[in-house]
Amino acid sequence: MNLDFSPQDIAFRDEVRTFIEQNYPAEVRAKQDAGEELGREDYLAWHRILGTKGGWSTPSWPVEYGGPGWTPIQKFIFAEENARAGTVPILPFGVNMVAPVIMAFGTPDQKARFLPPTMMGEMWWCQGYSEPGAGSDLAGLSTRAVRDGDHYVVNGQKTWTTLAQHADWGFFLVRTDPVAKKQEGISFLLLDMTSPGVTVRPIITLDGAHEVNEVWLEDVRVPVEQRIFDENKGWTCAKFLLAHERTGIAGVARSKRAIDRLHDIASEETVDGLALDQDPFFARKMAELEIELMALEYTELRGLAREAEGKPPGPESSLLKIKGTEIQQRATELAMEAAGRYASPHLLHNATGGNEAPVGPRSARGVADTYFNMRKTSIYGGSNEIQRNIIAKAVLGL
Amino acid sequence: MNLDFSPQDIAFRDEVRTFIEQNYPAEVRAKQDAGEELGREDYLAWHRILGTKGGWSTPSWPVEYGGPGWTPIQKFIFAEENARAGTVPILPFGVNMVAPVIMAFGTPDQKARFLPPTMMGEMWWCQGYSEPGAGSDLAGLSTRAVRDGDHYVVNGQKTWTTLAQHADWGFFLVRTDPVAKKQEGISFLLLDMTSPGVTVRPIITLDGAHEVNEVWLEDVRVPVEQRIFDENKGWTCAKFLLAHERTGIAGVARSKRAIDRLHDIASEETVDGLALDQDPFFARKMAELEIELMALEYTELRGLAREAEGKPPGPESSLLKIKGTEIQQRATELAMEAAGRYASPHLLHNATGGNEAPVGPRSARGVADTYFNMRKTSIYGGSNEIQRNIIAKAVLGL
Amino acid sequence: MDFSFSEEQRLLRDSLQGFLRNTYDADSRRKAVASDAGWRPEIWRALAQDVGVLGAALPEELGGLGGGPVDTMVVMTELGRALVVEPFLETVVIGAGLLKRYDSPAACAAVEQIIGGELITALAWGEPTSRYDVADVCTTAKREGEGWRLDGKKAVVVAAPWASKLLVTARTGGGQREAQGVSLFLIDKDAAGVSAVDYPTVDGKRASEVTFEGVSLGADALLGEEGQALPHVEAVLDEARAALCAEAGGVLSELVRQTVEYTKQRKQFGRPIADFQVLQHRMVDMFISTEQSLSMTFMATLKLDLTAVERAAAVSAAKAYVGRACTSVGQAAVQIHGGIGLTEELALSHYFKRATMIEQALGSSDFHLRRYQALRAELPAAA
Amino acid sequence: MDFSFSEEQRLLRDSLQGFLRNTYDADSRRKAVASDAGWRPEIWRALAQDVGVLGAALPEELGGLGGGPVDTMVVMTELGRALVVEPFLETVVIGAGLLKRYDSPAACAAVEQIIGGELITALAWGEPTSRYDVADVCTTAKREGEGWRLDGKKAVVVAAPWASKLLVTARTGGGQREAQGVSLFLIDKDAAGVSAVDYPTVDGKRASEVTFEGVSLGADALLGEEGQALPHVEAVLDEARAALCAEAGGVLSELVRQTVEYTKQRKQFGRPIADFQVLQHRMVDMFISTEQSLSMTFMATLKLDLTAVERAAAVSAAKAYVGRACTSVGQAAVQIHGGIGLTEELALSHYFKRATMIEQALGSSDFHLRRYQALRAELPAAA
Repeated sequence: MNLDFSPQDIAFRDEVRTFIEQNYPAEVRAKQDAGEELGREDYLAWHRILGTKGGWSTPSWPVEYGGPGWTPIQKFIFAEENARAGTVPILPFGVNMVAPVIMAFGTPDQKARFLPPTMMGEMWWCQGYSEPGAGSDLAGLSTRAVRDGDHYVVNGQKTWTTLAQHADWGFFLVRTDPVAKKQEGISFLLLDMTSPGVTVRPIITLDGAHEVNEVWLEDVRVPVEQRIFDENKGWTCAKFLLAHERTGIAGVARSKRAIDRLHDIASEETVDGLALDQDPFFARKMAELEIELMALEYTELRGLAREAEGKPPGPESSLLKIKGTEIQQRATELAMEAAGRYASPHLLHNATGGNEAPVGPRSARGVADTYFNMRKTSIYGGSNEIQRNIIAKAVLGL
Repeated sequence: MNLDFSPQDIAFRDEVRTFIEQNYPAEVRAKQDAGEELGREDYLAWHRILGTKGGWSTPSWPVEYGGPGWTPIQKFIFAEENARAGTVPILPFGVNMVAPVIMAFGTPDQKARFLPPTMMGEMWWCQGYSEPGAGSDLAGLSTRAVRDGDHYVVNGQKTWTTLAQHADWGFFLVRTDPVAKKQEGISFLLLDMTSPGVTVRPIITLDGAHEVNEVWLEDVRVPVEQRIFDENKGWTCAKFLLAHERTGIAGVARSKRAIDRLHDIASEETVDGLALDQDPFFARKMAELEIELMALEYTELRGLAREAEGKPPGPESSLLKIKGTEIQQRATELAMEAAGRYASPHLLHNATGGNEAPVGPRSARGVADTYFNMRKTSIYGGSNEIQRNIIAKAVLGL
Repeated sequence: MDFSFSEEQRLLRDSLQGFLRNTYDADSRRKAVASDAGWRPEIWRALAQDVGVLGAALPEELGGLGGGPVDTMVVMTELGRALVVEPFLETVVIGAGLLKRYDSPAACAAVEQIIGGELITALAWGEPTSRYDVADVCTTAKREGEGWRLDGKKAVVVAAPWASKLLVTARTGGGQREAQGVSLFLIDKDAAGVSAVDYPTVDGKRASEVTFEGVSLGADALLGEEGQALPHVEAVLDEARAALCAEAGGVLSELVRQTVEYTKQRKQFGRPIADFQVLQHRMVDMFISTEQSLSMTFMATLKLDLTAVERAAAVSAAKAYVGRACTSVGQAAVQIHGGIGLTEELALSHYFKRATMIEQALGSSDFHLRRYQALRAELPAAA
Repeated sequence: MDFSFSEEQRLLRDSLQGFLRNTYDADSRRKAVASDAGWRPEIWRALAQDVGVLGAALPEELGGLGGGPVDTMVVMTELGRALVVEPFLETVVIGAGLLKRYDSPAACAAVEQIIGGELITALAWGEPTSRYDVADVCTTAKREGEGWRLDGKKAVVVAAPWASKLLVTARTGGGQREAQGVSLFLIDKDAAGVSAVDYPTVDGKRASEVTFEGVSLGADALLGEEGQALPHVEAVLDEARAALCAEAGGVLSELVRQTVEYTKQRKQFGRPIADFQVLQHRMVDMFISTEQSLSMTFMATLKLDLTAVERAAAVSAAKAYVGRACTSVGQAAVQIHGGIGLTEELALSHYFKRATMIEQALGSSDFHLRRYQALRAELPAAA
């Protein structure tokens, strides 16, 4: 038992770090630094650069599909270095969510058609899972797909579809057998978002951002060859996908960065003439959060080590999700507390078109909106209540 | 709206305070100060003194039964002054639990037989409610009472019977109709604890104390005239009693005393050369607890004011139980933290017969045992989970 | 001891409730907040003239109804319940609350105008580096002829964009963070040398960064005695904090009510989510926090007229408690709602945002815990 | 990076588990704790000779097996799981852990005796007013002829009633709470002038108040250099804290396991209480705290050989975290059990008591948070 990275791992870390330094798009960095909203091309630029670098955009993919063939530790290091450098994340919907489903259940044609462009950032995916009537109870969905020759005709409404406004393709759970029991009768369809009948409507969230959408489907015709796996067996794909969805959910490196930012804010604020990060009460709160994160990091590392030994990942992914999101949320809460009165101005470029002159210290800008936005993390991707149900059942046998 | 006590209330407070100062038994005070375990007579001495003082032992009783006829505010003041002076509490089982049931459901003979000696401290009562198989689910009880002429023959086992080792009488829930639905078929019996077939066995709790007991009933013959209310209608009495049981459960005055004691311990301990009560972290914890207690006190006062206006007490009694016990428990937790290493010695005179020479500061003595003992408060009298169920249903309509 | 409202207070509450029910639905509010002005002057006029609440707690000799802190509590609770953005706290509780302490003609006239709904004021006390310390004043007022010259910068002055007059704390003596030497001025916002950057706040209000560059003030701009303003400002801010707690009471009650309602209707796994015990208990905890917050608000409100130490300790205890309740109840309400609770469209998200900002307004819970800790040793022992 | 146990460590764990399963049931433990001695010397001998765990982490040249902190972790976890009261922590981890750092013949001989199970030692470092500060030493050792004269009082010296030798910190220079000037002595407990008041602790161990009145010590009683003991004592106490965390891991795992089992069997309202979602989620939180505590224990154990600052920061972070988990998991376990969880009869209540006392042993969570806060600024930046 030891904590040291091997010399190979250290060399790998240095390689990744250098690559990021030398290749990360300067114009994206500039926008990030200025706090500007990122557009479609900003997200894709880094994805494409990584894609051309021997599958670095798809760390989790097997070598046969173009993945880089990294060990679990290398994947961890890669994620860590990206978070450390604050690069734009590779959106998970294509690379980490639909791609594994296509690999596991797709036909050779489907693999050839969808995997390479997903790796190269040429196909932006969105997820059509949640419906207004079915949130945590995913299998309660009611979007209908009716077979009409070699097409399905799809009608229904999806919601909470992240960044659907940018998406080329979507993967959708639809009901193909309305009389079967809940989990049966569901199919898994890939859908061209430019198809006639697809309407994407923004949902503005409480922080003023346009990040999620409603997707309305009216008589959308989907070729049968865009169905993955058997008809009415889509729940198998869905469960498989959900098991993958929580990968990286712990967000340790991201939270480290958030805590660093917290120290920045706290070093600029003063209380009773002392810098806030020297204030015993606030320093205690930061220390407690740091320690929580330390525990989570080592829980994740223990899991990685088990994985490296070839053991399957356990239901501790629910633990990582719960604690990871609690820590992320707590970091934004403390940032808001640290910013004090300057948490209050609402100045970000936002969906309603405002773009105010900045006020207050740079580090405090947008802290409240970030706090509001991050409340989603304990709701999306299987709420933390659902995660606790999973642990109760799968781990404790309750 | 105002916070002031009326001049009459202030005069009443002074009268109570003076009476306690002049009449509280010196030998009981001495035992309390020395941390000695109190015996039956120690509990009863103060009860009897109050009983002879115009029903001061029974503040909640109507005047017709000998109660003092106080207003809700006066009752509050009386409780407050007793807690402030640290008098031995009047045990609730007789005065506050069985007596209201007898008043509400008893016959004139039963009232004449049981109420006066209960007021005067001549009849020590215990409660036969819980059973090994029925804790929070009280109605699941299985102790049987079979009619045999003008007697019931009772068989079964009760548990968690507080201070049954001292009791003269007990009130017991027994099943008189084994085929009726759960809540039906239960009767409410008064039982002479010296009856043949009654066996009281101590339960030693984790703090080493003998406070609760098992009560075994083997062919115990109970005269029918000791049944309160109709046969098979005991659940009506039980529910009535449970509604009264939470009276005074907030324990505000008692918690104030506990916080005072906490300040004493903290002023004697030093950390980094500073008295612990001057230490910002520990002082913050004490302040937070004080503020919690303040909120509870005003919630109780608001309830008293409503009661004084003649409105019935609401289900906020569950709120008082939950927060009251949380505060009491937190106070013992902080006392243990304050005592530091001297929380560890186990020196109290205890059931296994030890009576060690004291070590460590006087104020730290027994803090761990008190902490262990007080864990019961969130379990007994309807666990805090049950109280939350009650609020969910009765207040929020869930 | 008496916790009941007077007949007048009950009438006041009912008429305000009725007015807001008719005029202040979520949609009208959203439009007003998104408008250029950011508020509805016609609502303000109606509050002054039709409902008559602006003067409820102000002296009769200045045109008010002569009520006290309890009346303010009643009004603020209803304003919180309807999520009113108009500046009752800033202009009436703080502005008029300060001005009524001074008997200069300008101050008296201003109070009368406030009661009539004709004048909006904002108190500029915070500065970019002062955090919540009201004594931490770098803005200076220096003698210049008969009058004064004002220089400095004030931060996040809520309601300033709507105000025509500002109350400004400025240092006429003493060093940064010294209690002595802070003076209070009443100035026109359009005076030469006053400039403001206006912006919305995350909870739907408007605020400004206000800069004073060589602003010339007449001698009568000074309120009260030179350098002696702080006790008054502290007292009025404590009144405002108690009022904020009352507003929080309305906000929290709505968060609980809306969440309970939602869970009864929303179905998952074939039954209302209100059936899930974990959600039930979490709502019970929301309810308990809200009840306890109401109790603390009563306590603080009823102690506003005690000694400065007792008043401040009570108010800080209450604000710390209520602030934390705002955070925990708000977070629970959003979590129980799920995704829908995070949308701009649902009224709940706006209650959540206001609750969040109340936590830090006029001092965060941490600030008030510190203040309580510092004061508690000076409190008189309980009788 | 590797979190797996070696083959030897797995064997060590299995044989210790097997031994404890056969000898250390709740009833035997209860009897031993209630006996005059308060422990079972035969268990100790068996641990030394049959199971061979006492030397697992001690140097081979002194008769040990040459293992390291991970071996100690393995042993302590199992001792925690079985709630062993015998003084492995006090005598082996702390006693031998300190003694092995000195090459005097007496120290070497003592380690060998400890490994053989023939010697029990206890470290007397705490004093009545020192709280958890190891530098806060008032006990003095003054030069007297060739040797020393020891005076002072040590508080709550765990395992002292069972020990024949004491390791004692005493001030040979410097002022109270100064790091410099603390020396370490190895003395016979029956030396003239040593007196002890023995008593049980609430978690089933035994401890003493030890008084030294003019105790004459030979020159060879001093271990190492005069006044330089503190870095060694700090290092060994950090090893002991990591070991305590490991013990907590065993205790916490049992609290979770026993609670989960109980809820599956206990019926209320016609169904197992395991069906109630509120209890399920509370048990999930117990499980999460336990898993996270195990992770922190791994982390701290594997960082024991880094620099003093890194070691101390890691250990304090772990002890603070694990201590809080002990409190919250223990409280939850008792609450979920209900009344039965509070009885002396049920093993669970003893796990609860041990968990409670681990929180404050060798420094409470508050102490370790302070220590971590003080150290974190000195930590090297992450690579």
